[in-house]
Amino acid sequence: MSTLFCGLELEHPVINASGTFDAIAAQRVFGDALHESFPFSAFVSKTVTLEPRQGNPAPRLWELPAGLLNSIGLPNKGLEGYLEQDLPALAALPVPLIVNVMGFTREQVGKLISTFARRGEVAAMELNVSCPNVETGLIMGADPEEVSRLLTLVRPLTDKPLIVKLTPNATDPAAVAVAAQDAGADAVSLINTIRGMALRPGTDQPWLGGGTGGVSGPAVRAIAASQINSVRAAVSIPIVGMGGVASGADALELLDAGATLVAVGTESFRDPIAGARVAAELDVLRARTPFSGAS
Amino acid sequence: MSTLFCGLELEHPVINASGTFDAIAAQRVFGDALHESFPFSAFVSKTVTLEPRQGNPAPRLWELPAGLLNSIGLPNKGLEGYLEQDLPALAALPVPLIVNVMGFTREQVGKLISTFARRGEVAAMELNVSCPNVETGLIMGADPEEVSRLLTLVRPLTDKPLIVKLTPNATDPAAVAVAAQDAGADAVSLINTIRGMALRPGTDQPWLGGGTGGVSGPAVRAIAASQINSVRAAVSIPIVGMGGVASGADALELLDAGATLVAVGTESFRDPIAGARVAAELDVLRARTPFSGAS
Amino acid sequence: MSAGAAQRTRAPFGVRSLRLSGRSEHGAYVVLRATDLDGPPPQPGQFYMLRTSRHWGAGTGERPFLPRAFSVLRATPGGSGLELEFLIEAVGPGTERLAELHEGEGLTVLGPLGAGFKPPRTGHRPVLVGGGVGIAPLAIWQDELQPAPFAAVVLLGFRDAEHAAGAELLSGAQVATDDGSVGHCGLVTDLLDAELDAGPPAEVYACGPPPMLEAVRRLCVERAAPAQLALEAGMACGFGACFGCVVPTARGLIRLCLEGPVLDAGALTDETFSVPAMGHSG
Amino acid sequence: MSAGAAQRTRAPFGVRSLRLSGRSEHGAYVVLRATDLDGPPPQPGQFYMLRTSRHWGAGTGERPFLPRAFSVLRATPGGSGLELEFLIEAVGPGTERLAELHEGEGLTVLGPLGAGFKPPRTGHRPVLVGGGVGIAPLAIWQDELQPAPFAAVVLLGFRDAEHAAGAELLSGAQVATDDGSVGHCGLVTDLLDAELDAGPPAEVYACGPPPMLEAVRRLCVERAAPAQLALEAGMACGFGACFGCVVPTARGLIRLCLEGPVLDAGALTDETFSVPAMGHSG
Ligand SMILES: Cc1cc2nc3c(=O)[nH]c(=O)nc-3n(C[C@H](O)[C@H](O)[C@H](O)COP(=O)(O)OP(=O)(O)OC[C@H]3O[C@@H](n4cnc5c(N)ncnc54)[C@H](O)[C@@H]3O)c2cc1C
Ligand SMILES: Cc1cc2nc3c(=O)[nH]c(=O)nc-3n(C[C@H](O)[C@H](O)[C@H](O)COP(=O)(O)OP(=O)(O)OC[C@H]3O[C@@H](n4cnc5c(N)ncnc54)[C@H](O)[C@@H]3O)c2cc1C
Ligand SMILES: Cc1cc2nc3c(=O)[nH]c(=O)nc-3n(C[C@H](O)[C@H](O)[C@H](O)COP(=O)(O)O)c2cc1C
Ligand SMILES: Cc1cc2nc3c(=O)[nH]c(=O)nc-3n(C[C@H](O)[C@H](O)[C@H](O)COP(=O)(O)O)c2cc1C
Ligand code: FES
Ligand code: FES
Repeated sequence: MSTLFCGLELEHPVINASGTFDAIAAQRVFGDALHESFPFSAFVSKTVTLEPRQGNPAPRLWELPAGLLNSIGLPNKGLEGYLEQDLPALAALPVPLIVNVMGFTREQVGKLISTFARRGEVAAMELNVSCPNVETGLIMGADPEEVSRLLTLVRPLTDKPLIVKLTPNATDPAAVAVAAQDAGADAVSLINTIRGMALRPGTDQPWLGGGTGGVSGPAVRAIAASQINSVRAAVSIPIVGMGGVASGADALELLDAGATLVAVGTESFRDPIAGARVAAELDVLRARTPFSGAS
Repeated sequence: MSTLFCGLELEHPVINASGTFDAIAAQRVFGDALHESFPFSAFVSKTVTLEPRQGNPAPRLWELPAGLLNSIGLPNKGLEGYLEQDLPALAALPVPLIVNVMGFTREQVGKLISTFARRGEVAAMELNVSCPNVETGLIMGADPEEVSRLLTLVRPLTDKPLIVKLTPNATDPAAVAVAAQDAGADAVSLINTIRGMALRPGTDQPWLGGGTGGVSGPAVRAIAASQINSVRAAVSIPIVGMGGVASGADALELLDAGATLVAVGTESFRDPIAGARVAAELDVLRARTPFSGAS
Repeated sequence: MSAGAAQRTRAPFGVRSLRLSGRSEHGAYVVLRATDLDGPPPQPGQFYMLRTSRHWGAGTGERPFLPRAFSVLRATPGGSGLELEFLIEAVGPGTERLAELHEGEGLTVLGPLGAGFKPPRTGHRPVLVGGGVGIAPLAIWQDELQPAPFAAVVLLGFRDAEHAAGAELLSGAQVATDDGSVGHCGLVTDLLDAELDAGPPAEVYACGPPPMLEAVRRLCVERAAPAQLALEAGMACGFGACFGCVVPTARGLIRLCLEGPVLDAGALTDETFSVPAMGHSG
Repeated sequence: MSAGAAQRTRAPFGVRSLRLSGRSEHGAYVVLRATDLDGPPPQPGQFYMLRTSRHWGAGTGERPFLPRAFSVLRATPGGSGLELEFLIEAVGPGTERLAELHEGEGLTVLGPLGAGFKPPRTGHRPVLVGGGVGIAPLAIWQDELQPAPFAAVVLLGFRDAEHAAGAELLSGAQVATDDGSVGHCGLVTDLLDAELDAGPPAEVYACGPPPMLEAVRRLCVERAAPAQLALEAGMACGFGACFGCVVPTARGLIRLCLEGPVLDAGALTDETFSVPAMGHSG
């Protein structure tokens, strides 16, 4: 079931969703078993920004029916910290590394992209223009022109595959995908979390320290399938599909909707080896319906 | 717990979501009990269009984790048929009647509004600019200027309260709400269903006869709460909050997020008297936290 | 009131939780029995929306969420109320959950719903044709049909012997199986074909998978035999609220939960059974 | 390796489904016992993410969905594997579902996770302070602490007698209840206050609701007594993946599932316990 994605040969079509698996932490908790049976065919880092970020105040989580609302707020060590502390460990993973980056200005994004462009450890980059927790993410990713301007600036800075991660909180994600493709993106990924909110029971105050948050998990899968399908109809570059994938059947649905790879996010919280299970189930399903979701 | 909404005195703050309860059919099935313990404090009709509509081909339903995907496609008898066959029966209900209308052009909407403006049986009108199953619905409701132009034309046609039902499939529902308020809407209601899709398992073909559909139920509640909250921050007119309300606690959350009334949709499918249960649970909760969600 | 009114018993308004008073297995099928203290006796062919009172959800694919439609298999007055029986074939998360329910646990029901079978025309002998789990409404119908002037003929088709075990729920059934393991090797419509040739005019009552119903419909049109077919469609509510359960008929799309599930074959068209269906097994 | 490494047993990679081998009630609490065939022995203070192997969901508010964190109450080698015990107080849909699990049913676990208690410094006598369901990690810790040179002092606080029944899970506990129905009428920190005055220097181990932990922290700072506190935070994953379980400390926000749940009181600040919490009862 090996899959070709933007020139990368991956062992199977299941990767992780950015920000939902910390391979370094997992190694502390699970030891060598993590490397021995790494669940994903590529590893996507949590979003890296130029400067270090603490992230949002607690509480950051609220459980939903078949889903999760989070306002993590992109905590990370910043570019320097990532290069020094994280990159060496992540480069040692048995799969290609995709670094997810985000900037608050086009120049910041440029700096991040050009830095990782020079790192042999990095196989590809994912550009987060869609995080609903941070002002810019929402605005850039919802507007085709913003995305176009951004890509025009940063595309020339690297030969590595550049994946643009779309926000679902837009009237027309397909239009944004077209803008990304036209400005040279190698692939798009979707969906990021959908803007949501929970109130502290019996009050009119938000539960989350960050105020609003993003919804993920099985609750959003049909929305993801619809957006993937409409993006598929609009662009020819590959799609990384995500949003609520918890089984091989779910993965197959997103592949059939038009994705080339699927990413597992929230389901990894319920089981760290969910990615491997999804890939195995997918393998079985595809053997049964050989015409479906061929890559 | 009586509630004042746009000059209507309602017995409690729980009404039905348009298109999720057919009071005429329910009377055939449940008989007089329907009137004796009518679950809602006002009744909202399913969307009426100028011409009769068959609706979308089957299948029209797909079950989701904690939700439902539908592509009903607004079947209805058209204005004439509604006036002749439905209005007399709905006028006999023990609660005020709110007619939900939708047009494919501004003139059609005008015709619908001006017709119902003259009917004493009708307490208020809800303007559906948000149905994701029909081309126009999506486009009108996602664009503040479209909504503004539409309201400018139809607002003068009636003195009755006019509620604009917003689509969640927009980058900025609050901007659309502001446009509606500025053009004279008496209230806004949200959320309509969120665009979603399911594939026929093992194929790349849509399951639904209508292709894509709309997601409703508990799966969308946090998204509804967030949109209600941001609309609340942007406008001063009352809000009818809906999306995944299945309990008094859910209703309270949407009220606390900024709604004056809540509507129950999908939960009525699981139990036709869900509306009454939600109202009763809400009553108990409000007695416990008296400061919360005061109307 | 319309002609079908007699076949419609009105449902209490709102769901009620019944206690499961019995559970038995019949080959591939499970029969659930529950005591209905408040509900009226249903008409044969009517159905109920069912769910377990607890843990309805969190199965495969994080489903079920909505209740599921089931024909009443039998309804008999018991000591403390009506004993309702349902026949369940586990084909997905909802039926799997129902099939594992234990005696004493709660079954949440809404119903009786829809319109059931009409009595046979004078001079017509009832021929009951069932496929797979579609035998359910025929059992209660056989109970209610008068033995005179004609005893009902019962023709049932199943996939294999495991499913054919369900035939014991009706009396005097002729059985066909796809694999020939029990009775006639072939389709139940083969039996119907022969039966239509024998004796006085037949009125056919059928329930089963769409291809079987379509074959029955064509056969009955050919032979000018009246037929009442109990159909299926995906349902969210069961009481006309969602407009989700439509089937194409000569009168256009109709809500099956309201106008059916039993429909006159004459009201159906070539398209009726072309809709992707619930996937009943034969 | 860091100083805390010894207090961290690594977890097998991936969840495993254990068979529930026992269930008992202790007043307001339920103890679940499950046989762990594959897992290593946990360190006292470590925790597991638990869910029922079936029907995890569809409770109040269509929850639970994510697994829930539970301190290990006890871990004893049994005939066929490790016997893990957990103490459950039913406070919401997840704990309610766990508390109703029956012997023989499946309990899906991930763990052991996090870092547990460090042994007392030389010359310090261990004083264990528990509030409500927070007594759980203290039971296994009492088992493992050497009786010499100092037997552990155990001080437990509960809301009322029904909850105080949990005190039987540790030995020789002094009890305080809010309503005075058992033991001292008042807070467990009253008992701690007195205890800190008595005898050789104490090293305090505490677990309980945030206000109790905050009071313990302040008291120990005042008296310069070292203290290790087992905290709680809402957790989605338990293994550092979601960044959701952060608590404010002197080092900034840290992931409690990874750096805790046991933290040195000295690492905490006035803000640590100001976060809206899981709502443990005392
Ligand atoms: C009037 C009526 C009477 C009936 N009587 C009986 C009876 O007496 N006994 C009996 O066993 N059954 C009966 N059925 C059928 C029964 O309702 C279905 O088998 C049941 O709803 C299946 O639910 P499930 O969760 O087990 O499987 P699902 O997976 O929900 O349904 C199985 C089929 O539905 C489709 N499907 C798959 N996934 C989805 C999804 N996410 N959303 C929607 N559809 C999906 C597929 O076609 C699949 O094959 C009756 C149906 C009707 C309408
Ligand atoms: C390391 C650790 C060890 C623990 N050890 C134990 C133990 O040994 N025994 C024990 O009984 N408990 C223990 N807990 C607490 C236990 O994990 C919680 O009681 C449990 O998660 C509650 O889940 P619930 O579904 O029952 O209730 P929930 O309703 O999920 O949680 C109860 C509280 O969470 C908040 N809440 C309400 N709704 C939501 C929502 N939708 N999403 C998020 N939060 C919500 C509220 O503050 C509520 O009071 C431990 C927790 C941690 C972190
Ligand atoms: C706790 C959490 C943290 C996330 N952090 C990031 C992030 O840092 N960068 C990013 O691009 N997406 C982030 N996401 C979004 C996921 O990558 C993914 O797009 C989304 O969760 C949908 O997939 P899922 O339903 O499988 O979780 C995060 C999601 C969750 C739930
Ligand atoms: C089956 C179905 C039919 C609907 N039909 C209409 C409609 O005719 N007009 C309309 O404005 N909204 C319609 N809606 C949207 C609902 O009114 C409501 O906005 C939405 O379902 C969210 O509420 P819920 O989660 O409580 O169902 C429909 C929803 C469903 C599920
Ligand atoms: S099932 Fe809802 S209208 Fe028939
Ligand atoms: S619970 Fe997910 S990082 Fe701690």
